[in-house]
Amino acid sequence: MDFSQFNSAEQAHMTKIIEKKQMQDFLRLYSGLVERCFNTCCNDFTSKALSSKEEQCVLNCSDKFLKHSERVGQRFAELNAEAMGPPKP
Amino acid sequence: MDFSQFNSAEQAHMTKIIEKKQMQDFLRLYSGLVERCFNTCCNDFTSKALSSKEEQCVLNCSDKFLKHSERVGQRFAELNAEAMGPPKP
Amino acid sequence: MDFSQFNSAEQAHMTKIIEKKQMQDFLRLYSGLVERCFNTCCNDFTSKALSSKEEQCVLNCSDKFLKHSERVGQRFAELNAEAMGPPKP
Amino acid sequence: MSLFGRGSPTSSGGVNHERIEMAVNEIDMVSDVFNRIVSSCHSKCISPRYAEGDLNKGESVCIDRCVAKFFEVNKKVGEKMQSAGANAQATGASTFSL
Amino acid sequence: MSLFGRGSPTSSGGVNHERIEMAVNEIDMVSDVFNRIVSSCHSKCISPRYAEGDLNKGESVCIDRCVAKFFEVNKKVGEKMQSAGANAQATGASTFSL
Amino acid sequence: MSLFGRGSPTSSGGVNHERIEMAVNEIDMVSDVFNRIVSSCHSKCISPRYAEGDLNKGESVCIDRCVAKFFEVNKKVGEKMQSAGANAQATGASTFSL
Repeated sequence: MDFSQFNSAEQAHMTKIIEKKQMQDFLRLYSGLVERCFNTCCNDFTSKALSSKEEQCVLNCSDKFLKHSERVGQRFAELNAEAMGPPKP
Repeated sequence: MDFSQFNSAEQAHMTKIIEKKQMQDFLRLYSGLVERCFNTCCNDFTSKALSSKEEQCVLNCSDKFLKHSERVGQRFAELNAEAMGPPKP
Repeated sequence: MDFSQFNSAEQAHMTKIIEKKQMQDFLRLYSGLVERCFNTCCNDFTSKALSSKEEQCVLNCSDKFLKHSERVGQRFAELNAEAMGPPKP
Repeated sequence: MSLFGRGSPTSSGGVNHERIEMAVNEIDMVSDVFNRIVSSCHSKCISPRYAEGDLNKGESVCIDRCVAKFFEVNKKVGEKMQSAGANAQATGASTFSL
Repeated sequence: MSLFGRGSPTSSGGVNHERIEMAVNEIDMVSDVFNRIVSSCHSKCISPRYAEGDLNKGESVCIDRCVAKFFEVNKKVGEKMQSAGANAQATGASTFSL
Repeated sequence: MSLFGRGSPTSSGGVNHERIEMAVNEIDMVSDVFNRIVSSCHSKCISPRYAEGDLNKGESVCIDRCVAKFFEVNKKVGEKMQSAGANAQATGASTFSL
């Protein structure tokens, strides 16, 4: 996104809004990850304890999810920059 | 919804809130449509380009989705008006 | 959650925020329940009227959903209190 | 689709913030329900083949009935909740403590 | 991924609230799209077996193509909506009346 | 379920807005997690037949274990994220540029 036409007061305002939004996005990413990995990995409710198999699945699942969203983030940033066109000189 | 008991300051306030909400709803409708049509129409990731078959599916899907939500909107407005009862004379 | 370090102005502020959040959560619970029970119980669209079988299903479904979320709430509160540790003397 | 009473019109001239907040809650609720109907009735009525962009006759009739039935379910659940409402709200309350 | 024109830079010095609101709308939109891509491409590309924590070669390539294809779809739909936009917005508007 | 440290109690008398914002974030988080547990454990434990409105014994026991297990998973993932946290946040940051 290009905020170069914004004055400094507006830029400061946007920075705060973006920081807040990033925190919220991070939290949503986090709880979405927990939900997704729980739903995929936990299917046995004869015990409330996490089995070692379930735990390994959860660890791999969250590892993979973070790497996945990191990679999506990279491609997304590239394609978004492309769509916005080259910066003005 | 009936805001006839609101004073003019309150009505002005509500108008702004509703306009903002409509913009947000429109954006959510839009990205929900993209997500839904992508998920239904795109299942081949041996290429990053949209095949002509996928493109046709996406165009039909979004066409249909817009007509669908328009029709839901009409029925919704009618039933909502009914539920609210006849307007006061 | 522990707000004991908050001063009285902050506690008053938080009380209002929490009340608002609870109302929003209740509304989301409500419409989520309607959606879930509609999707599970209603599969016949040869008529717009709710059949007696569908109606019974919806009533049981919402009954069960409320009892379910009440029970989840109890366990959640216990486990959350545990995770927060014993209150300071 | 109204769970809320209208606040008594005590304030005059300025903006009654409580009344505004209740109206905003009601708008959020209506909008949330609308979005859920769009999604549910799409799943129930629209064939995912997408051979054409128009709604066919069967889909159109299905949508009309689907929306009406969703309203019926909403009403039934609303009646049920209004009696059980206090409990449910208390449950939510137990999540936080001040 | 821009549906909005930039507001003309009429105000100087203070904060142009309309311009801020449009920017916030744009940010919300980008963030919403990003989250939907994460979710869709996870379903399309990541095997739910979780035998290891790294992305394998096939998954990585799939993600790259999936994100690109999602952008393509977004663009196609955006073009379509820009012509039909007024209608769709009017539909949303019919939900409320003042 | 706490990812956040408590801000040091520097301000006195007035409202420390940073502290409030962190508390609101924490509340949003707890509420979000609660809603996800309700949904996940409903899918895992409640039979969609709805022959009666009461939870049966099996469903009740399943809910208790399901909530406990979700907390376990939340804890495991939280520990993992706390080390990887900086990265993940940086990823989110790359979506926007100012």
